Amino acid sequence: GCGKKTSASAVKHITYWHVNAQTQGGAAVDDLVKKFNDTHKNIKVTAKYNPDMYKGLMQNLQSAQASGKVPDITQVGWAYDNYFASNFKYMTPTDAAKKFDGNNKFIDTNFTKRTLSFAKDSKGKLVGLPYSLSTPVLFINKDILSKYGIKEDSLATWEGIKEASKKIHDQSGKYGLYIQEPGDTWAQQGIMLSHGADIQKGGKAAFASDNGVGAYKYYQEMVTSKLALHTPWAQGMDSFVKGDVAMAFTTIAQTSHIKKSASFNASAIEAPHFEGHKTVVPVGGSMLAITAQDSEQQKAAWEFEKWMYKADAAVTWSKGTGYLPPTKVALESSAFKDYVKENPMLDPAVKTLDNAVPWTSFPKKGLQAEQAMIDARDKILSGSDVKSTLGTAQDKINAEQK
Amino acid sequence: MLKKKLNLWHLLLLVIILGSIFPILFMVSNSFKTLRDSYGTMLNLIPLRPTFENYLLLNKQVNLLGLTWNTFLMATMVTVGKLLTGLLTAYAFRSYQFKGKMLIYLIFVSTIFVPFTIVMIPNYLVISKLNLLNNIVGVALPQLCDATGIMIFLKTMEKIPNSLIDAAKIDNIPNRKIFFNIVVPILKPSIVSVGAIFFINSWNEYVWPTLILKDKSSFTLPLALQNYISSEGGTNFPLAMALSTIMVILPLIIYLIFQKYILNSISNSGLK
Amino acid sequence: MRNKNNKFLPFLYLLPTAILLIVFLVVPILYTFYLSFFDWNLIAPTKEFVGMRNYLEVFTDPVNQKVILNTLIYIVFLVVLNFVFPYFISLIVKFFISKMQGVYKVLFFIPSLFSLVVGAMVFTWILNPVSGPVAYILKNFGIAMPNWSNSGILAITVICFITNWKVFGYNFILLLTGLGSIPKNIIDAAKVDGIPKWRLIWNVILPMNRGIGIYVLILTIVQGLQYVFTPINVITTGGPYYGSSNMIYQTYLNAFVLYKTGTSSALAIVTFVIFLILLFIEIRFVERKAKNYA
Amino acid sequence: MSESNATIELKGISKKFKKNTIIDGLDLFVNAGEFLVLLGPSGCGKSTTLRMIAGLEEQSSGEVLIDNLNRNKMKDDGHTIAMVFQDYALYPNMTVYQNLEYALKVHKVPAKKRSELIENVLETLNLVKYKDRLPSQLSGGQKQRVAVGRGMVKKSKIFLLDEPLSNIDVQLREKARDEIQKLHITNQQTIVYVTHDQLEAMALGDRIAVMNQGIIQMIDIPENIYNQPTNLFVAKFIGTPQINIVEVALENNQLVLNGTPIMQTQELNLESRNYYIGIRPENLRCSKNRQTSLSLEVKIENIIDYGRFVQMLLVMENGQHLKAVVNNCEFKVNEKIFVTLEQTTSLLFDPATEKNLYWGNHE
Amino acid sequence: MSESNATIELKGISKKFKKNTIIDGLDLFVNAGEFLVLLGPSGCGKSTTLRMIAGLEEQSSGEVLIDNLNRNKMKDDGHTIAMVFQDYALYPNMTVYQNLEYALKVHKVPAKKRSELIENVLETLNLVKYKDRLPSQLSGGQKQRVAVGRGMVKKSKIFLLDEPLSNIDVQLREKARDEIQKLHITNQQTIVYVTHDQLEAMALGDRIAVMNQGIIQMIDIPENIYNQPTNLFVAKFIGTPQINIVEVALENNQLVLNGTPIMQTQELNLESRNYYIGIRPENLRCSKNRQTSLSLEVKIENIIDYGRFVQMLLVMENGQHLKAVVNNCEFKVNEKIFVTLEQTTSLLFDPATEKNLYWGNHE
Ligand SMILES: Nc1ncnc2c1ncn2[C@@H]1O[C@H](COP(=O)(O)OP(=O)(O)OP(=O)(O)O)[C@@H](O)[C@H]1O
Ligand SMILES: Nc1ncnc2c1ncn2[C@@H]1O[C@H](COP(=O)(O)OP(=O)(O)OP(=O)(O)O)[C@@H](O)[C@H]1O
Ligand SMILES: O=P(O)(O)OC[C@H](O)CO
Ligand SMILES: [Mg+2]
Ligand SMILES: [Mg+2]
Repeated sequence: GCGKKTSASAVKHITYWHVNAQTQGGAAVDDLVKKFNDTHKNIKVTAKYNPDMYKGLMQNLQSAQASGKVPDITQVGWAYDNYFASNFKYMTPTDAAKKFDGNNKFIDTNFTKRTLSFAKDSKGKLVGLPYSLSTPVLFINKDILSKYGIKEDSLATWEGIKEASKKIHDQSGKYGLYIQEPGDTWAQQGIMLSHGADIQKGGKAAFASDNGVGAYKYYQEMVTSKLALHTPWAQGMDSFVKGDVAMAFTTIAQTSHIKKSASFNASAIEAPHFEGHKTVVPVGGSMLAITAQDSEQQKAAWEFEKWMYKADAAVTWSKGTGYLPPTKVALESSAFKDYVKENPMLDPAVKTLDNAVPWTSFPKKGLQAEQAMIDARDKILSGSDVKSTLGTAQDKINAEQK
Repeated sequence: MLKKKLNLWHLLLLVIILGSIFPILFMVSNSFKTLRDSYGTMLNLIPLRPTFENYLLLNKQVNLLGLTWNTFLMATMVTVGKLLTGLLTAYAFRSYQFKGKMLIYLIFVSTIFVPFTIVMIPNYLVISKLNLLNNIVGVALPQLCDATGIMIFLKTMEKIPNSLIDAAKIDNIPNRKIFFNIVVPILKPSIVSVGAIFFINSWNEYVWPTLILKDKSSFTLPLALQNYISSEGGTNFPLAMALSTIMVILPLIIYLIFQKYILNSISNSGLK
Repeated sequence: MRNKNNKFLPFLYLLPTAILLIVFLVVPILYTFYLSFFDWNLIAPTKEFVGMRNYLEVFTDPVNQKVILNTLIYIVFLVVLNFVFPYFISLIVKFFISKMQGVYKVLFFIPSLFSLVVGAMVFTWILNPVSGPVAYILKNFGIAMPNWSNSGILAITVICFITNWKVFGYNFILLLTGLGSIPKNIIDAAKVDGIPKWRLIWNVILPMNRGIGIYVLILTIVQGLQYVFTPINVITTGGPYYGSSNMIYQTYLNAFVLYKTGTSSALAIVTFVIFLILLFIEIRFVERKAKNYA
Repeated sequence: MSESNATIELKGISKKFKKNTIIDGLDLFVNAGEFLVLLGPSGCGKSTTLRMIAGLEEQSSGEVLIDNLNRNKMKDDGHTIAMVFQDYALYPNMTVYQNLEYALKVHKVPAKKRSELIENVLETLNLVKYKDRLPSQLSGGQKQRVAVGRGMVKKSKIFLLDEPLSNIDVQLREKARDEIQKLHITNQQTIVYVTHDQLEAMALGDRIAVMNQGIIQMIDIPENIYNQPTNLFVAKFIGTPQINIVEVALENNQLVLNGTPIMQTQELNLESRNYYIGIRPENLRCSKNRQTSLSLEVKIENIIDYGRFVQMLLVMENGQHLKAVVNNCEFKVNEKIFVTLEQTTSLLFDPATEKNLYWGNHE
Repeated sequence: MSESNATIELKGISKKFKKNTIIDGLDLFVNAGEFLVLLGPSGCGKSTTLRMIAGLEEQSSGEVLIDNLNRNKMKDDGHTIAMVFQDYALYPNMTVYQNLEYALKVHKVPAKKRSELIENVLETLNLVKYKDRLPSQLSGGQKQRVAVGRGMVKKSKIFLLDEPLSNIDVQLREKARDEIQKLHITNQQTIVYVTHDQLEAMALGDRIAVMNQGIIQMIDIPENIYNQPTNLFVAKFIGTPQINIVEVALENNQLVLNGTPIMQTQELNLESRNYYIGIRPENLRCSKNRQTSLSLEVKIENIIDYGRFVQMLLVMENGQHLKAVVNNCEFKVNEKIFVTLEQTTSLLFDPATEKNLYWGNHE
């Protein structure tokens, strides 16, 4: 752009990387970006969709960094929090607020302490601003449940779920439960946490405790006795939607898909816990991080970011994706409240948010650590001994944390 | 006795045809169902309530024309490139004697054996240095030559009698003209069939374009498919199937037009 | 008549190909080879030299060992499904039926027009062990479909079947055309001598068609291992516990999921070496004729 | 030796490919132990006929009988018929020895007997030193001998050969021909031998069947085929240079060519109309001077000395050409000479039916 | 018409393929306007020689001169030489007309002149009605004519033809031969014509060069080639059935075959040692009764009646065979007859050098 300096320098072009496919809020992103561009003549945002979720985005970011053409603002999945922080150049929201606003007001007024804690790295530094929030919930097929006389409130505990599953399985041959099995152990961590286990303690993996082992033993037994279905995520959800599985423990982000495809009476309830423990789940979703290098670009990115957190923008986003809005204002806005009323399945997630903790992300070789936990899950579900498997995984992770 | 045996073989072949065609019918039929129906009436090959909804929605959500155009352009570039380099290389091998010919030929052939994972990262870096990210040229560039093409063309050319080239040499026809006026027309059947295969493969390409094309406006059809396969948001199967159906239209047309060539000269042209 | 620049002309013709190959193939391979001696995550400013450690890991790490074993299983399955099976069918079509050959050819080829992404998607639906059409149909007969995604070997089988769906027609045509170039009179001669067909096929036809046979066989292995990448990625992501991963997918996993470029590069190089051994076989048997061009 | 020889009979055979009728109502009987040559121009249906006898091609209608048994109902153990294919059809992956051995092995001939039979044939055909070579390592002539050997070794009742010498040069061909003849004398198989080479046909056949367009034009011993062809086609097809054909009119008991009488026909009982006279080049009597009042004056347009004989191209006054063959030539190009046609060495054809009229002697 | 004809001269040409010497020190001079036939067995180097003249193959040593100019230094505009390839080498993607036109078009012959030339050739070769067909739609004979036509249309000084008729059957071949001869008479190009067919060679050549193993054995007019071959190879290669060769000893001014004198040699000036006698089958005089004291008694082993002539296989007392050709045969198989060899029709060869000794008359 050397030719026409006057107009070119007036308009800042920034790119925004996201993971939202058409089935998952892609349209909402397009909508928001268009609105922003229409109202901000001096900034032009281009949104780029990255397939294969946060992992795919991280791959692309990796290659982009290697080639020197990074985006200006990007979504970062929680699981990549530490990895992102230690490998990429970014501007913290705190720095941005200080540099462009001169104060921290924006951050303080919009986010609760708890919410902000999700976006901190292992050293306690705020890497980005929380953008989408999710929690696991228990989706239920009310038709099946009522057919076998199962009460919803009996499903508040994992023990209750087991009993219900047994009933269903014995009488119909169908599976009682499906727990999501993606390329992470987010949901499984939620089960362990709700059994009083810790995933990490003092920067070290600690999930191989008795509580952790107990939770996994429960899970393993459900699978081996055919009460729970063990299959990749997409197939598991298909089975739930088709009515072959009565309950699905998965992210709230599946809401709109379930609503559109299920021909039974579907509903959602809060994530269960084990008897004698309370529900604790890792939060899902992503934050927005500024990766722009040039100060002008950073400024434009910050401006766009702040606009995205405006209540109606956040609610639009929420409606499009099924995620919960990240800011206090939006969460309490009447627009969102009306929305939840129309979509009662969202309600349990909103409630669970109060019991959410940051998603464990190990500071060193975090990706390998996550992989070790996935490997452990897969091994246990194929029947290997819970205690030793978890122990090995824990040792492996800790060996790399030194 | 003899007749009975024949029927049994036909039965086996029929089973294979059913096996290969059923998934396609399944795909097409589901593209005319709503999401809910596709879950509810999966086994019905003929939709109970056929709907164009998916196609209309697709048309609204993505720029079908643009996607098709991108895919077409990319596949055309790749095809033309592979054909040209293949023909030129094969012609050089066919018509000239020079030192190290066998070695060069072997190096060329061995490229078939390079797993794509080995070159993925470095090639990505080269393309981005060339400022060709988000550009279908960047997708096409590293694929402009292909050892399979070289092999097939060489083997077809070996079947052209020497005397034909000699006859032209006696008449003092320049090399360039021998190539374009005599060799290329003779190779037409293999050019068409190999070209069609190149085009179809390139049209369906997935992994490499995923790395290079990030911008929706530069997407090819298979990449757009990713919009509808999401683990998080759930896969919208009917929409994906509608897009798949649209995706196969052009390859199918090409196949139907050049079917004779393709079926008779994939290997007729060589490979032996 | 004699062209002055004759000596350079062939190299001029070879130039475009050569440049493309050097830039996009030779240099990248060398670079990958270089990377295989380092520990690096693709973006860190420094690479740590580790000597042969990455190679050691390829052969000693139990996961990698499992993946190498899987790769062998894939090879066996691919050879059976994508080579032996189409070969058998092409023999049937060529020698055991007289009518409808054209129809079979046309129809068998159609799946090759589809993208494997589409194939993988459709098949995950169709083969959903609990809720897919096949499972429902089997259930009607009282058969419970095994939950194939829980078993490495079954997952590999299903993935191989998916590539078989796409590749069968193409390989079938290749092999059939190869058989077509066998002179008819040899078959007639055998007929007059009262030689049973399968015997003739085994003793004469297969040996005669060996060139294209080996070509397709090697293509089946080399391309097959890369073809299965897409269904693995879409359906199992290598699971359960690397049960369906192969060396190609593992290379990708190490590079782009775990960002272990060193291990990934070492795996890639080892894969390449295996392929080169196959190439050597191909040269011995198929390219033999090309030798007189040396 | 073959246990006994077999007869071959084709009864009203027709063969259609799609809509083209290639052969239409063909009848043929081959005696046990006979050497029959099928002779005809390219594409006339020789191979098709042979293939029907071998059972490789199904006739569209009619019957093929082998020893009075229907070919299709026969259980062939591979011993009844042997066939040599025009283009060898050797198994390329087997050595010469293995090629000869294969059928015997498949049919479980004991190893000892097998090797005896094969060694024998290899010797007869002078192939012993090539026995371990692959077909690709043999010259054309050697391949052909292997192909014949593969047929021989079976000692079948019937031996079919489809232009087995067509790819071989003249010198080798002569030798091969002699060998095949010797073979027939010792083995006495029933042989059907296809060729388009008339010299070969004349040299080998007990009888020759001349085919054209799927019809057997004449079947007889070689002398009769050459000297008494039943029709114009046979007359023209046999003999090089070709027979001379001139159109004449019968006027006043004389055959008249363009107004010039060339032959007396007093004793014959013929209608007065137009005829064709056929006379072979070697039967034209040439002389410097007029021999009889019926001699024709011609000019020599061209003389080719082939060494053993000399061929002259003669032109008549009306511009028509005649070819003459003489052993020694005392004439020069452009010289005018006289030719005489004699009734005993000439043939008379009906222009309409093209049939030989045998000067009215037999019908 | 060609502007003027050119001479061709090969001086000490050798040709090696890798380590095989195919041609070694070949000298050949072709006169302007001459029709030279290169005759020899398969693989003897005929095509290679022709290709070196055409400049398609580089000689390993020696010089090729066209009109006294070095072939390789010549600037060829594509007009000097035309060549017809053994396997037609027609451009399969071009019609007959386009095949003839292509070279002219590339060399920018004006459209009008082009079409004139082509129409002319098409007419000469009887190809007018096929002019829009592709080669694949032509029969073998038609293709061959197009190949010749493509050579003709260039009106080059030199016309090289490599076995242009080898793929055609006897009848057609005779016709094509006549046409080529007519062509030569009108155009008077310098023609080198390769064949392995001796009849063709005799019919066409002004002179014939007989080649074997890369060496020209003899170059002369056809009559001399047949009647006075310089050596055993030429004698054997020319003539069918092959010349009879018998080994004899000169004893007391008589040639003696196995103790039986067969010829007087009084007037000759020859050493007393062993010789080969060559006598062509048609020159053996056969009779029922002994003609002279030198007649040999033989038994008839086999008689083949070829119609125009009869060939007899004779066996001498010592088991050696002779072949005789007679026009009419009054003999029977197994009959004993007498043959007489005459010096005037016999050839004498030196067994060591295999050279013709011309009865000592010329050396
Ligand atoms: N499979 C076929 N389909 C159609 N036409 C055929 C087929 N086989 C042979 N013909 C035709 O039948 C006719 C006779 O063929 P055949 O092979 O018997 O001839 P031939 O006498 O053996 O000739 P040649 O001397 O050239 O071998 C030919 O015109 C040929 O084109
Ligand atoms: N490119 C080559 N490499 C090696 N040897 C060759 C080559 N071309 C020809 N020859 C050999 O040179 C010899 C002469 O070949 P040439 O083609 O001149 O024979 P020819 O007399 O034309 O035979 P024919 O009558 O069979 O056509 C043959 O033995 C042949 O094998
Ligand atoms: O709630 P989401 O969509 O951010 O996903 C949570 C976990 O990543 C699911 O794998
Ligand atoms: Mg035939
Ligand atoms: Mg030759």
